[in-house]
Amino acid sequence: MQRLLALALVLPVGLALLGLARRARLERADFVFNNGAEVTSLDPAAISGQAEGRVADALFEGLTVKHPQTLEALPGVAEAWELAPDGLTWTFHLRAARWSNGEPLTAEDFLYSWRRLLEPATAAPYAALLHCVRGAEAYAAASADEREARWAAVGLRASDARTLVVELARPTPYFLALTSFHPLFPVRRKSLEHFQERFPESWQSEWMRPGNLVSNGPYKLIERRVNDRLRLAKNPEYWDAANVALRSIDVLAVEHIGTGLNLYLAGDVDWIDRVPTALVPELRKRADFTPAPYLATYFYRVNVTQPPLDDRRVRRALALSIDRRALCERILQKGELPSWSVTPPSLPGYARAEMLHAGDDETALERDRAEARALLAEAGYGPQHPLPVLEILFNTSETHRDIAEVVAAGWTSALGLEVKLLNQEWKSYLDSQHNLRYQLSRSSWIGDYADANNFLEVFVGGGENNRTGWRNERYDGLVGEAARELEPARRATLLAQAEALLLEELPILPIYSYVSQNLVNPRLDGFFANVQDTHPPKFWRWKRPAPSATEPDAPAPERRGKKRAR
Amino acid sequence: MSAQTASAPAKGDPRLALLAEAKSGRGSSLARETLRRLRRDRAALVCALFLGALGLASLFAPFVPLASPQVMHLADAPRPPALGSSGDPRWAHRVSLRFRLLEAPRSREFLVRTEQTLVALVRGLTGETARVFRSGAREETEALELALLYRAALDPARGADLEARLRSELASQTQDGKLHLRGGGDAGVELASVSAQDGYGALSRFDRWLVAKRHAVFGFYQLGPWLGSDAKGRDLLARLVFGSRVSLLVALCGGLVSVLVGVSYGAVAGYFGGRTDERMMRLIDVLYSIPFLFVVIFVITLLGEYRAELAELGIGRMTAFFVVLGLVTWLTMARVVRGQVLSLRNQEFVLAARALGASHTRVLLSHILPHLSGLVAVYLTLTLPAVMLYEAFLSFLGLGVEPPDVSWGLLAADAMDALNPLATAWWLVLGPALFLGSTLLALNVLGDGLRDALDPRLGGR
Amino acid sequence: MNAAPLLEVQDLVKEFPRPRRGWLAPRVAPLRAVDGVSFTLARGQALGLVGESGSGKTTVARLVLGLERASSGSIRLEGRELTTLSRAEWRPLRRRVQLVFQDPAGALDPRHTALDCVAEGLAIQRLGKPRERRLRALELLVSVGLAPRQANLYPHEFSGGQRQRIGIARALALEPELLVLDEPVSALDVSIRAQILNLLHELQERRGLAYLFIAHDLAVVRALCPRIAVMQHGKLVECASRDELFARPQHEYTRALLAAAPRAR
Amino acid sequence: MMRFLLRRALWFVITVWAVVTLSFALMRGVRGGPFSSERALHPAVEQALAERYHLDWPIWKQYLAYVGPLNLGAHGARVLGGDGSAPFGGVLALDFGPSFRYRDFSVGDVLSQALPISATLGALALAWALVVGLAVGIVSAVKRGSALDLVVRVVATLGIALPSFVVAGLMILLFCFALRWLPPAGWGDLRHLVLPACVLGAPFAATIARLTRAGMLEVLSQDYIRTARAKGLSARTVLLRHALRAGVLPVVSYLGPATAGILTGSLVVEKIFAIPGVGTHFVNSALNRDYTLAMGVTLCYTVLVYALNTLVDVVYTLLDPRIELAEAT
Repeated sequence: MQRLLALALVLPVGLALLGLARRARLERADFVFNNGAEVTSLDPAAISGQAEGRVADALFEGLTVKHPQTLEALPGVAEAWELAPDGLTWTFHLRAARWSNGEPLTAEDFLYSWRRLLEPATAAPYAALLHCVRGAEAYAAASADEREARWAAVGLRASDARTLVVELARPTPYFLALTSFHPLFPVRRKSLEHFQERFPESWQSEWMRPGNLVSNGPYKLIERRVNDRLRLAKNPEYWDAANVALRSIDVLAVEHIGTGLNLYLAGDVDWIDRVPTALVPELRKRADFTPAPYLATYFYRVNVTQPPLDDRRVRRALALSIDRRALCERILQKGELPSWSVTPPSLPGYARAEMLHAGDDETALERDRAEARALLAEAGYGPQHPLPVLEILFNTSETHRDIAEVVAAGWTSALGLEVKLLNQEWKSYLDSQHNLRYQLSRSSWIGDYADANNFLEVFVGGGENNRTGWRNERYDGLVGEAARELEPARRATLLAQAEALLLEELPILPIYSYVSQNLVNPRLDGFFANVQDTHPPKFWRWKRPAPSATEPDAPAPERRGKKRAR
Repeated sequence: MSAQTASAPAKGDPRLALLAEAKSGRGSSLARETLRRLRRDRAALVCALFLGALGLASLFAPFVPLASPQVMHLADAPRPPALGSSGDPRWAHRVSLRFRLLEAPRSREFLVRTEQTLVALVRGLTGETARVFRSGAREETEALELALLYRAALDPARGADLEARLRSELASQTQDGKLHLRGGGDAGVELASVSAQDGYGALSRFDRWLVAKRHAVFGFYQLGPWLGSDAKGRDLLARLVFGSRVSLLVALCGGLVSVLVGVSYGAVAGYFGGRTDERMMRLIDVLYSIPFLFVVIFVITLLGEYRAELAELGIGRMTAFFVVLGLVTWLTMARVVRGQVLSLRNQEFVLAARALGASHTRVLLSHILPHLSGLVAVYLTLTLPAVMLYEAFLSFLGLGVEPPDVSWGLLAADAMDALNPLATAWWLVLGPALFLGSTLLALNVLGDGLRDALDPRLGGR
Repeated sequence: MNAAPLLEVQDLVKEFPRPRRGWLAPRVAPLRAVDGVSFTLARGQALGLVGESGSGKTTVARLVLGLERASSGSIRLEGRELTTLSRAEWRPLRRRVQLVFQDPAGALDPRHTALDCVAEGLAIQRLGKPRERRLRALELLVSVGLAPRQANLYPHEFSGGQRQRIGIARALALEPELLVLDEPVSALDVSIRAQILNLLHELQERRGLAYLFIAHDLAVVRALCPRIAVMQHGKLVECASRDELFARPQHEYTRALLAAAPRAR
Repeated sequence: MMRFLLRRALWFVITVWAVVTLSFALMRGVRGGPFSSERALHPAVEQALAERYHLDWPIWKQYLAYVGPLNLGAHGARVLGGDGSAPFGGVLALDFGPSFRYRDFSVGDVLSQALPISATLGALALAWALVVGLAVGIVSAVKRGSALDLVVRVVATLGIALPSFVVAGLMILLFCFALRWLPPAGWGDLRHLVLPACVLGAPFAATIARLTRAGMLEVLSQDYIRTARAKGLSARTVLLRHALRAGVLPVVSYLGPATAGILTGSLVVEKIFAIPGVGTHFVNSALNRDYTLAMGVTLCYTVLVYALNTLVDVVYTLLDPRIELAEAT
């Protein structure tokens, strides 16, 4: 009996220790950051999220690299480039770069990778980015048999191993920025084909395993534990290896925001990219928390296909009655800016349009709400004929819920509406939005590159991301015209006109512009707040130790045991 | 005499005396014995009383003079507890009529008369007696606020024309910009604004009635933030009391399902035994092996989809919740009951009933089920906490109740966020922990007491 | 009157499957609790069935009452075969055959009053209106020697002997022709034992009941039963009149029982 | 016993089949696909993905391919378009397919990484719960009615009453930030497991303590214990040799549900402590509509719960010979 009990107790403990022994222990990396979620893939063509992008930026490198602060294009694999006067032909001069296995990287690699991106079988979410290249869209749309023949017509060519020529179909001011974006990173043809042959079923995952993955970025993949971490180590074959300071980086996949914060505060993590909203006032007192404007907008989508929201006046009344200032100052608190536009502020070379409103002073809201009441009355809604109950759909999240509560409370008190909240978990929410099974739905859009077009083309009639049922030919015309326009200033004007129209029609109710919420070890150098909230790992380095600090240049691997003054 | 001939006793039948005599003796049933023993268990008694009080508080929550559980005061949030404080006298569920005094009141009496006149004016329009708040010291009173209990019919945002009626009424009693005061004199008064704040949102008719009663009894008195307020400045005590409605309801419904389904299933399986039993128990094993979270996500998703159709049937997310949680909890109940029935069914009194020709239904209903009551009661005191914790667990995952509803689980999940090394709002942890902890503790102690009371062997020791 | 005897039991066999011991043990032959028992019982007669515990007496009682299903053999009540009857077919017959249990504490539902216990049979058989049933039950309780004011007490408030009286009253409520008494006195104190036996005797005289009286003790049945059957290991080893049996026991086991009896008393 | 196990095995197959089918139906029944995201995919891309994961097949074919009585992949049954080289695929061949969300991994990869971690955590938590629960329960039963008993009961009840995430938060504050003894989260060495295991085991320790106490009280009042005492056996011997054996029976039967509870409870604990176990996948896969991973995780859960319940039944019989397995089922 006792023996049995003892066994019952000893067995699990023994198992536990065995289990642990199986895991090779990892020393703490030079730099650890929390990526917020397990990356869905390492394949630069297959990914679309911000978390995935960070890892891809470390593992791969495109023709150019973004400046960590200004985001301007710095030489990457290309050491120089020029744009022909027609504004359509780019020529990139590649340096003698190498893959992480030492093999040379050539223009052919880019041709292969970009063609792969266009190939429907790759199922690349960002394939459409390359449609600005001449013939690319037609190539992607062609059937499998015709595609080979059409390739010749695509404006991509390697005039020699070190020169890549790209002919665009239309002027694309942001094309150079795209070359530092992960969909356009090169992947190694030989690797893919090798694993495709060896593992016809599972090659998609085989070629990316640690040890198998050949990449060209400043870091290479050492270890990958699902939902735990990615271990990256400096790539000695990288052309600029001399300037890569960190020897190793750990990318954690901690989802719970509070846990991430705990890890940061305990010194186990050096950078977290989001913080609990409730703690923002406290965090703002700290030097290591520096929220900065970020290329993203928070808004409510309106399903314009159903009454009463098919009435522009009702939508405007709703848009006017949102207490944006209270939301930003009291709920969000990170310095988010009330927004009356769909584009974020600070887009270079673009003067954004705003929806008409009374102003930004203290009393403006009351005037706006008075107008809103008048609008509703004009639309035929009033005490005798109240608006039907409205429903705000949002995906399960504390912040979205808070925002929805404030918005709903505002509509109730200002307009006398009855508002219900409906939260759905992420996938159902997307499904509802996609199939227009909602009335009002919380949404946001994050810019992939700093250009107004990226925000405005979303609402073109019938677009996959429109999801409001709204269609306006004049708007579509303006956006289309802007896309064809060569003159940057004129293009910006056209886009601003389109935005103004959108804000008159209001298929979306703009609410605020995001700020980034990085909490970063102040000793980290080469990390800057910027509008895209993108932080190329190549530039990260530890600051020289302050005279009083006892710790070495890079944090010692086992710091946790020591008590740390923080 | 044979049984068939047992005739109805006629008047004067001597057998009637027998009946009368039988009535004089009254046995003490097991249930009564149990109650008696339970009454001796002081701890269990206290717990039962506590649970009763909690149930009452949650049932009559709108009657309790609490702050609004929904209205946010973002400016000074979160606030630490202020035990014993009293809150803002102008509580959040009101319609405010602000009158500006055009000149400083000449005397106290004059001010009172002005107030009385205005109150009468408002009473004439609404039939209700408003409560008056002065802004500024008596001599410098600039404005008077007349507060009424919130009613949708008075809410200008909901289309009430109170303001217009008030203005015209005021105008009719005004001459040269001066309002005639009752009891003589006149004063310069002008209506500044009419505003309304609905502190409760959607309430049932019963709850509306309770709010009115609260107003009648407590007036505008309300408790201060005894347990502090949360990150959005909502009163924690109010949220806990209103949250108890959801939590207790979830627990009760989960418990009810587990009793109804679990007991009948377990009793049938145990009573018939053999192959029936084997199959029914294996089915339970199968169900046990289905992770309930899966089902919950599925049900909640489905609910989101067919919400319009289901809402017509009166099925909301809460109902689904109850069902799902009940479905999870009946399994254990069924197992336990079945075990008990297995041993009961071989008792001689069951055989005796069968020998008398009792049907299965009769045996089950009258000889088996009554014997399960104790066990079921004990298990219920274990099931209810489990259901409440499930609810908390789902709230943590964001699958719980939807705002503006609150539940203890939701508050506990909020508390988790408050537990951080930067700025610990300890009271946000303390509140839910106190309520959840004491309720579950009470349930457990009551369960222990019940078990001891049901088992006389343990009673003496 | 019917020519067939009231109860006729022939080659009655009851087997219980036995679980195998150990993981790979061979199949075990089922346990034969009752092995080819035959006897008859006439109207108004009393038959004693005696044997040590485990000899299968109680199983015989349950078989006769239809509470267990016989493996083979037949049981006839006035010529009507009982072993093949369904539960529903049995119900009306319950009024003719009743059972008194060994353990008066376990045989009464602790959640029913004495009155409820006795009235239950009437309710099941749908005899009379509720009020009449109560009255009838009350009369029965009085007739077995309980005070009317005790009728609403619960079993745990009675003594062992009183409980057995309730058990008997319950069995009598349906006015059975045959009463199976499964060791009705063995759980009782010696003094009470005599009272109950007297009661049984008196009832038989008054109502002309037939008894199948099961006991492990020859002395108990001697007073009540003119005929006695002896069981051992599921088999009926001897069946004879009381005088015959006591004077000239045929079977060795009977002799052993006889030898043990005086010493036990 | 053999028959018992065989019968259990049969039911096991039925259970697994039922759970696979049910979860398959549930997963496909809910709206939202695995590839939907904030940024809608181009229809061609969606089409390509659907083809890669065979989501363009009719449901029955997907089901058959998943369960695998007919291997419908490239090597599948010829009738259904395969080359007929392998009869089985899918679950029958222990192949759960590729994960939809973690595109670089198969479900097998994910599970083989996550299961040992969850198992370690769960085993530690259970061991901890057993040691503490039994000890506390015995002491509390022996000293029934004492102040110690009262304290133990209150603490045990609070252990059950507080949601584990609140307990976790408190412990992190205390041990990680106030005392700085342990890391607040993460996974790598034993120190990372201390807090999660404690938090996960706490409610079970409390329940075990309660059960042990009740069971011991029951046993201690019985005749044979009094007899044993009367025989002059030392209190300790009586307690450990006689009373404990019968007294822990309720605990043993609780171990089945407890294991299921620990598996479920680990969802929250793993989330808070950032432990890369199965629990995280449990929630995420369902929320992400990662069909294959969700079903793989569910299946894991089913197998574990079922196996442990059977084990508990066997242990129960070993401890209490009065119970025949046939009846204990």
